[in-house]
Amino acid sequence: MSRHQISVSIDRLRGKRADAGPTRRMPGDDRSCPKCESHFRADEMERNCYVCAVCGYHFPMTARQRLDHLSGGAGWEEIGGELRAADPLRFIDLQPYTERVQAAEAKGATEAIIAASLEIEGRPCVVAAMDFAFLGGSMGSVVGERFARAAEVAVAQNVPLISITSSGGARMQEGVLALMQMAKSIVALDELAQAGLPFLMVLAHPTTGGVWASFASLGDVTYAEPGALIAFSGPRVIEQTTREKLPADFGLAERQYDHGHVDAVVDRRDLPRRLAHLMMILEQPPRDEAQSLASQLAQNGTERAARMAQALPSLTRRFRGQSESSSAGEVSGS
Amino acid sequence: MSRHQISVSIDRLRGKRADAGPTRRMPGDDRSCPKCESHFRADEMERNCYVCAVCGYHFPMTARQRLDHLSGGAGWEEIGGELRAADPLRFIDLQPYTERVQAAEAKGATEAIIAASLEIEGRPCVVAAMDFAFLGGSMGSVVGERFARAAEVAVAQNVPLISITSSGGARMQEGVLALMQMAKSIVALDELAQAGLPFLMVLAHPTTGGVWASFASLGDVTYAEPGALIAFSGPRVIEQTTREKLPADFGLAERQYDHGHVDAVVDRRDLPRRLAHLMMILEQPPRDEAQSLASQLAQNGTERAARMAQALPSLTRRFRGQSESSSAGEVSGS
Amino acid sequence: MSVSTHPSGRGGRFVRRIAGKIAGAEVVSGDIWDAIQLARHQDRPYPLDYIARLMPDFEEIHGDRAAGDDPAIVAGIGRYHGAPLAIIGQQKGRDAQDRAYRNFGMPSPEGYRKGMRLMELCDRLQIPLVTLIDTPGAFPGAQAEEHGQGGAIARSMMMMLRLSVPTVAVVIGEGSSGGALALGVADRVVMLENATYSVISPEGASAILWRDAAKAKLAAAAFKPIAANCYRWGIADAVVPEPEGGAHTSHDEAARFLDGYLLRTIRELQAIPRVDRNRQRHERFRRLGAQREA
Amino acid sequence: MSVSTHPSGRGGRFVRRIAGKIAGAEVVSGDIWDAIQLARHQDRPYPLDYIARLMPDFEEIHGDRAAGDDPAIVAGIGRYHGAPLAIIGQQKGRDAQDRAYRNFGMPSPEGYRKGMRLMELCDRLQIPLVTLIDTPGAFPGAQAEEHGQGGAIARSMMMMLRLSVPTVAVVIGEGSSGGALALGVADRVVMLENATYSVISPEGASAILWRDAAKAKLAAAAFKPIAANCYRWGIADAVVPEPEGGAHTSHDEAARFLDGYLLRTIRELQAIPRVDRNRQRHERFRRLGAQREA
Ligand SMILES: [Zn+2]
Ligand SMILES: [Zn+2]
Repeated sequence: MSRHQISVSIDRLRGKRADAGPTRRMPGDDRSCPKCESHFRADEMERNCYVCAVCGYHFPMTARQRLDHLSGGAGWEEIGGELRAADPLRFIDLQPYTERVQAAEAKGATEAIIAASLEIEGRPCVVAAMDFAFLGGSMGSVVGERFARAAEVAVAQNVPLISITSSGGARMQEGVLALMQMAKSIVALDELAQAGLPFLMVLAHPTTGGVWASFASLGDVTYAEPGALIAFSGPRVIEQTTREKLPADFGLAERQYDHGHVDAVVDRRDLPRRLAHLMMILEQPPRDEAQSLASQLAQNGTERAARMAQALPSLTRRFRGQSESSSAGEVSGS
Repeated sequence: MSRHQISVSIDRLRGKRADAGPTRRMPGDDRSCPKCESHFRADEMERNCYVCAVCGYHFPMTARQRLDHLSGGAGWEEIGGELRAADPLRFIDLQPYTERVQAAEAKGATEAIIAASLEIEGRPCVVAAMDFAFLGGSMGSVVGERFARAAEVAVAQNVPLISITSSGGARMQEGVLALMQMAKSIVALDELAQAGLPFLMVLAHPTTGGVWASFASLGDVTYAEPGALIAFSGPRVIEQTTREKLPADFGLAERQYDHGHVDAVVDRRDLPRRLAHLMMILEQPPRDEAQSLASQLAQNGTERAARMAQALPSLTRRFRGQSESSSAGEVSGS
Repeated sequence: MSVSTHPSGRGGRFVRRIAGKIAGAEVVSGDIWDAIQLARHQDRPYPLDYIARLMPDFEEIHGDRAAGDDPAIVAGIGRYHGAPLAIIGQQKGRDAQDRAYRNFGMPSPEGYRKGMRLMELCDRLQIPLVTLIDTPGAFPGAQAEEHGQGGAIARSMMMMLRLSVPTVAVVIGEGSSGGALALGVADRVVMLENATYSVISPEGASAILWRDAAKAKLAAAAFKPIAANCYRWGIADAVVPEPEGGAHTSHDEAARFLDGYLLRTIRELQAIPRVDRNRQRHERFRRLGAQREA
Repeated sequence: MSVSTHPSGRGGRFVRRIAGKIAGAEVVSGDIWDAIQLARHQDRPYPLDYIARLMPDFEEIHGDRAAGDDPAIVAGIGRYHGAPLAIIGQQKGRDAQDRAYRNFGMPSPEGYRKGMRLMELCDRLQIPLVTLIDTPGAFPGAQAEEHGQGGAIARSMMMMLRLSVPTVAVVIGEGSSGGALALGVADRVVMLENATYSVISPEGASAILWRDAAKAKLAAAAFKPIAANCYRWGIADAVVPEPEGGAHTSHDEAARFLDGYLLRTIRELQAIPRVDRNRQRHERFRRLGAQREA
């Protein structure tokens, strides 16, 4: 009975070592495994979802790579892609914030999160994927706004919301406005919850600070990638503050599973299948819409039903079908 | 900054040692303190609420003594007093259950709980007090039924419910029907909660097993008497099962406070004042009843409001006054 | 397949098959001890055995988001006849290692809190809940106490009572003490033919009431905790048949019987308006007990 | 007394008194450092100081019913102008011993869970909630992490967002990081005149952004986390005046100013139908942020 549900590098177990390519270490090369020093060609990396084929180490991925991977290359429709970072505090530390943003944008990404509508193995959903390469995946106003819009599109399209996080926390250069994005993400998740739609989380390395202390820890089901650091305060801060000596695996996904904070540690190569499977399980069977609305009215009587009534004509209700079959008579009969 | 909010034997601190009477130990005498061996006259015991005036040890109290104490001798109106134990399993262990019940009843109590309407320092409430002297304060069908009726009277009279527990757990001689009293007590508390009425708990020695695992651990505010054992499994069972060596204060009120399960350890002599104070704080200001009902309807729309509408004419609404001042327009406006 | 139901009295051949048992069980104490042995049979199907057969598409959740994950409780969501269904069950182990890992099916507060996490999800996503009860009791351990074993059981009952979705509790093995009832406050409570439901294990009662750990058989005869009795007392709404000889003889057949009962019952419950269903759930537990008037 | 309010613009003499500050604060970095020192002044009133003055009849609750009681968070119910009011606050210590006991106002998950216990009570008994924010941040400790610091903060925010009663969050000292915001998702968020509200403490930012722990003043000037700025950014709905020289000069006067604001605001909020109030609360936090379009 295995305690950890980790699927590690089955390729290697099956003797596919040949697939792993030469094992020369090439320093500074982002295709060299920092764990076992194997080196891979770019096409090998992409084919293996940026997982080391030898030791299972999970390399960082950009948000675009995430969306390409989950959609199986079938494309995705971006949400809030026009949003860009502002500089509300005219913030300067060792470098002006605007310059940091320009430098990050120059590398091709538009922000530390990309949200998109897409299908994972044929199941429609909205995905908000973070990108550690963009200013440490920090959550500023654009991250909060894109996340909120992602949730709103999920409600409008009546599909689950999935998020993959990789973030050092709040974006300090936007000051307290960055902090407020935590609350904004909570508001968005409450709208999703009121619509009865699932929120599935994937915690990638690292998920820390304000991201972990807001939407990332509120998944209905929460997966983590192997070896991902998951923490509110990082190990270094804790050691400096409390002078505690922490174990080597402190805050890592496998240990967070032991402490009850993660439902499963899932190999990245299994993510599309696992997420599609979860969505399949959670999908409500189709129901008669009027009956469903009557049931909703009877249950809550207030804002939720009113919002539903407005939104009704445009929705497919795939996920909002009630498992109830109560009649309209319930409204007056109670 | 004291960690424990215990008021211990202030009489003694004030030098009232003379009040304590002779300190000869009289073995087997229930007026001899098992902790410090002081002995008291019956009138001294009653005057000091069955607390040792020397060391603060809390002697057991019967349910009637509890009700007399809380009501300040002003009397109380019993609820469900006509209920008596049945023997649904025709249960026999070393002695038939009916004989055990008869022996317990012969000592003057009618069951292991007495429920009553009364006033504590002028504040009306319903109190359900348990009695360890009656079959170890075990919870059988009568305890469950009286507790449920107590909650229902509290709802009907629109007053808080208070319970003082002293119990070894479920009454085994009533088998699985005794177990079900745990669920029954939960149902009763949910009715109370739906009526927006407070539930205040006082944990006396001992509160264990099924009583601790049901209503006793669901107080809105929970006091414990000093030295009370509070546990689901008692220390002996734990030591036998796990071969753990437990600390001497395991499960005691003061330690349960440290572990977050008790709001305050309160000297019995302070209970009337503390409970009345809590009720005073929690009392809702009077409101216009129709307006309150409209607000309720707008909020829930369903069973709670319907029940309120039925019950409305007979209630004083002391505790149900809404802190809202919304208008009837809310009903249709939502 | 068919089951005996209470109080509507529906059911087919099984009602006839166990009718004699229901009428006469109380006097045959040997039968009771046999049932207890069957309820604890080491090859008896456990929650994961039923889940594998009822819901091949199942996703287990782990952890209470506060202190840990309790392997004595399994919880998750699966695809059941074309719709989502949530299950919380007490899981014993089959071999020595697994038994220790599962803590002999004795849950800790972390386990009940994992269950409550799933209940909250059920409420929000409108997913019916089935609980599978099989435990000698909640774990009597120092840390379990300090993490609030009593409060966890009480809150689990309260949350089940309040759920807005249909709920079914099935005693599949031994249901002992508050540790079992924590998962038992459902719209329908049903027992497998050889399951038991009791305020305490016979061994526990023996040690306490007879002051002799060896009097478990006497205690069992006194408690009479078998399904037929619980059905008569109104504790169980139905008795679900097991394969001849007991559920351990065929996990597949046992699962088929349970499947038939669950499918019909969940649909019945879904047809009841929520407000009525919750009122009936309240009333069901409000009326249980036996007392007389002086 | 009067306060400056946002966005309705009501308020009396105080708006005039701090009007200059609100307009000019951004450029005067020395003022910012002064405000930070005032926000952290060791004689500044802490929650229990306000509670003693606003609600002589107050009952503190203790414990999260799972793991312990966190002295860095005080929570309880009191009698406020003839009605019940609940308060959750972050409590620093004044002397060395008390500071250690209160863990310097840095809450653990147990503290946030104690707060959530009180929120649940507020919801059920229809009691308005006021939070008093004053923390350098949530405690960065190994056990706090393992007990779910991140999730506790997130759930505290969610529960506040969903509360059916009026809620007011008051930053009374330093409000730093998610540890502060955990208690900040309220109908009205207000700051005392010399309070600060920031994504991180100046010292923390200094170490991370300037890679030099001694650049806290620079960091403070960059963050500009003072009340006047937060008001302009829409983070704070109002600024409550302090006694001349700072709240530490007169706890009584500071409490009187707060009293005036709270009493009026709670009554205002109670006049709003619940559904509207909750929608406004959603919208308030939904719109915060600053971004441009490409
Ligand atoms: Zn490698
Ligand atoms: Zn004594």
